Amino acid sequence: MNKVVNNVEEACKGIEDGMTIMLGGFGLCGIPENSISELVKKDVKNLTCISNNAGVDDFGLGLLLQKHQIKKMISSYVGENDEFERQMLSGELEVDLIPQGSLAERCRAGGAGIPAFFTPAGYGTEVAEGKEVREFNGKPHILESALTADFAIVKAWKGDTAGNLIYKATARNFNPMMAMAGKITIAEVEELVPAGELDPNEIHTPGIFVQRIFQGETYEKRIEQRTVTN
Amino acid sequence: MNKVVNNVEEACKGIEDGMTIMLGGFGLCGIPENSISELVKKDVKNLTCISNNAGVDDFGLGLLLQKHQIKKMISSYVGENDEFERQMLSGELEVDLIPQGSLAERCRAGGAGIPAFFTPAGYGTEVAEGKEVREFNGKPHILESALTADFAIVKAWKGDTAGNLIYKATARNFNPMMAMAGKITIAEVEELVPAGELDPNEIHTPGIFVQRIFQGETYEKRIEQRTVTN
Amino acid sequence: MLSKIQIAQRIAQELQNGWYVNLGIGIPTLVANYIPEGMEVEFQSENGILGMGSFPTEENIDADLVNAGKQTITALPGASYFDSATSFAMIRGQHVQLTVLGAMEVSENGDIANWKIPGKMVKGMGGAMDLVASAENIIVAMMHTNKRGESKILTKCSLPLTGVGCVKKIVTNLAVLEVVKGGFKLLERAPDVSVEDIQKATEGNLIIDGVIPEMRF
Amino acid sequence: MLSKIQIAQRIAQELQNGWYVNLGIGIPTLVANYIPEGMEVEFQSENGILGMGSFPTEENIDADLVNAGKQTITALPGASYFDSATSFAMIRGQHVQLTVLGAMEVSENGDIANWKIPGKMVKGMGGAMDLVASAENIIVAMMHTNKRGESKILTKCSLPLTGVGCVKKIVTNLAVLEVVKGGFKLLERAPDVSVEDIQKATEGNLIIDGVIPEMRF
Repeated sequence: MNKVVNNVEEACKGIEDGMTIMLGGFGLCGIPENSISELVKKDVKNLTCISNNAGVDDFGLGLLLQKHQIKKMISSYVGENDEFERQMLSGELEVDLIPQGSLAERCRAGGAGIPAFFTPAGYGTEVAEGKEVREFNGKPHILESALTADFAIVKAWKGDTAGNLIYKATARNFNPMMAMAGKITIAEVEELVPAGELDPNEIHTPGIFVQRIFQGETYEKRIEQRTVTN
Repeated sequence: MNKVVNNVEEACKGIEDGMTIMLGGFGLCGIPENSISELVKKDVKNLTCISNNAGVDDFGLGLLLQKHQIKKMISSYVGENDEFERQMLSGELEVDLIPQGSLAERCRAGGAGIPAFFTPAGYGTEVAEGKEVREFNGKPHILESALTADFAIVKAWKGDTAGNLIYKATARNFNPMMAMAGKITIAEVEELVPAGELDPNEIHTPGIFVQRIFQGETYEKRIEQRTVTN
Repeated sequence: MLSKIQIAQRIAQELQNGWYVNLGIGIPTLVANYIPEGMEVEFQSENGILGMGSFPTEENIDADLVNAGKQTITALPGASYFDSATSFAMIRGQHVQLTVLGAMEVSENGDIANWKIPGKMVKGMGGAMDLVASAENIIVAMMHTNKRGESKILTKCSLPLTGVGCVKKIVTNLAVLEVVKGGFKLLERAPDVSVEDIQKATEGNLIIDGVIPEMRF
Repeated sequence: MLSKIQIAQRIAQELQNGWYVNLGIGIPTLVANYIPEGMEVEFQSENGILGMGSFPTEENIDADLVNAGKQTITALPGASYFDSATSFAMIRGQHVQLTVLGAMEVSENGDIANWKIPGKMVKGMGGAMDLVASAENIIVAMMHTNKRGESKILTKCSLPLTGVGCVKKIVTNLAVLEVVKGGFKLLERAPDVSVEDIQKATEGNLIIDGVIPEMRF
């Protein structure tokens, strides 16, 4: 099953104004850098982006924010971005904040055909407003629904032509669940190998979840908090 | 974090009459052979066993059935076992049949703190009796609840002293979810190595889910359907 | 009348390039042997493998590598292994394009019964209920009638259901049927089987529209 | 009065052998530096690592290996990486024995507010709502009063809540408090801080039962 596309342009074909896009990554770690650049270049507008974070001013989703391409962000934490703050406070940008674990589970549910599930996270807070509350084992839970997207864009370390993916270290984060939840899932990888070269036992995202795969040209992998010991 | 116990006796300490036990495996593939033998030896009774299958007459959970140690089976498919059939038809054995995907997801939910979720599986069938039905996206779903157990017993290929597990091929099956859902999880492995020898990127079950680990003495790995090409 | 192998061959014609397919035990398993030339399809087995290959040679048998029928198998290049929750996430999440399975009965509205006969030993539904409730595209492979000659294509199922309103297409030893509003639309006849033969073997409402072509192989 | 480091040191005394621990950003992070001699605890970071080690050397920096604060880190022997759904399965499923986090306000019934100030830029709750709603054992590390000298230990939180009825213990620069029925039970005083000092800095109901010992380090 060959999922390889020639380049990032081909990978992002069909992404249009007004669509909902999921993007993997935690902070700037494990984000699909090449595809984000392509979205900037394509200049698609009015996007709803589902991503745990919103990048920084000049990298990651911040690049799309700069060009006002995002109508709505669905995230858990967005605190590293001045332009984001400006657009949010001015009302240009809609923001839907979701607890991180609920965000992860809602994406997984979307990919797994689970339309809704109960979680204790957010009970008694504004996150629970308008949501069904039910007690299980004496503890109140709220009903959360699945998230899906027109396109999911994920970034992996290694991938094969059949779309199988292996992530590296904590760059895995949201990528596997988002890969499951896209109607069309685009995977960009640091290293693309022929089917059969990856150990089937070590694959994190089976190829069935991936529709298009390509090797990214370059990866800057910018570090947000460079902390070292001496 | 050292989870190593000296042997199977120590691993199974505390398993008592009337408890609920989850056991990994699909058919005879990936079952905790050593721990099952120990349960036979311990002669604990009135067990509720959650396992996708019930073994065959003289192997796997069939060994516990022979000795009438199981009060109730929670499974998806139990068709390879004459003693099972006899006990079930005579009313000695309670049987709760659950669709395989719901069984897997209910175990995962139990381990993940999700008390209940909606699934389409079983709607309109006797599985749905007494369960809440709700429509999502025009399709009816039923509410299924989480499963947990006093002990979960899983079998892995490799494990380290910190309880991290790697399964082999399709012997993975139910083991990872059950490892999550046990109040105490016992892992038996073919090869036990020091912490640090397994690549953190290749671990299927993080050690946090495992309380006790040991290397099994021998593995028969009986094959149910030996099919070959010439 | 078709043999079991021919039923599998006819179903194989329904495959499309790039599809992931789950094959049930029995006739459905045979479909894997008749993938049209040049077509790429990948088989999922719900116990936890994508990219299932043929049976192993005697030397390559691995007890840790089996399919949903507990048969020893091999893995093709590009295969992956995963746990049961992920496997059914693929199924429930409609990532598998086609499910082929057997049935005891199918009804006019697409209900299927294939797991339980009251009074007989119940083996369990295994993954069948998840598969039928989830798949967008379900083909049933079965004999048109049971051993007593009674139709298995019914107005209403008499056996406990596995799923409701889910079957889209049926390939039997006599015919190819599509489940449509109001009944079973007859699409094709088996070689040397007449529309009347099919009508006689069908208890449910058979919709015959125009000339019914014979199946081609 | 305790320094931030001393607050972390005092919290480190609460650790138990074999615990998995999630440390929030700020003071909680410092707890990792004061694990009692001979004790084994393992740190979980909710972005997807168990067995988090110290910061890397300049040569060992890996952009793909960060903690929940987006800081570059290392992994200890026995570490594992996993996805965000599995990470919060650990948290929600109560596999993590202790969560330590900061707070803007805590109320008598254990409510916590630590994510949003109306009128100010909202950064988001990140994983805090999952952590507080799930953990069996939550310790809040914070200053007893805010910059304007107002108590953060309240009858009722004034800020939007992060979670309800979840905080069990609080370690501030002045005291160790336990959340019990009816209020905050004073367990320990910081060195050279009197019960009266603590009473003055506490808006919520402070329960003083017998002689209150001074913290020991």
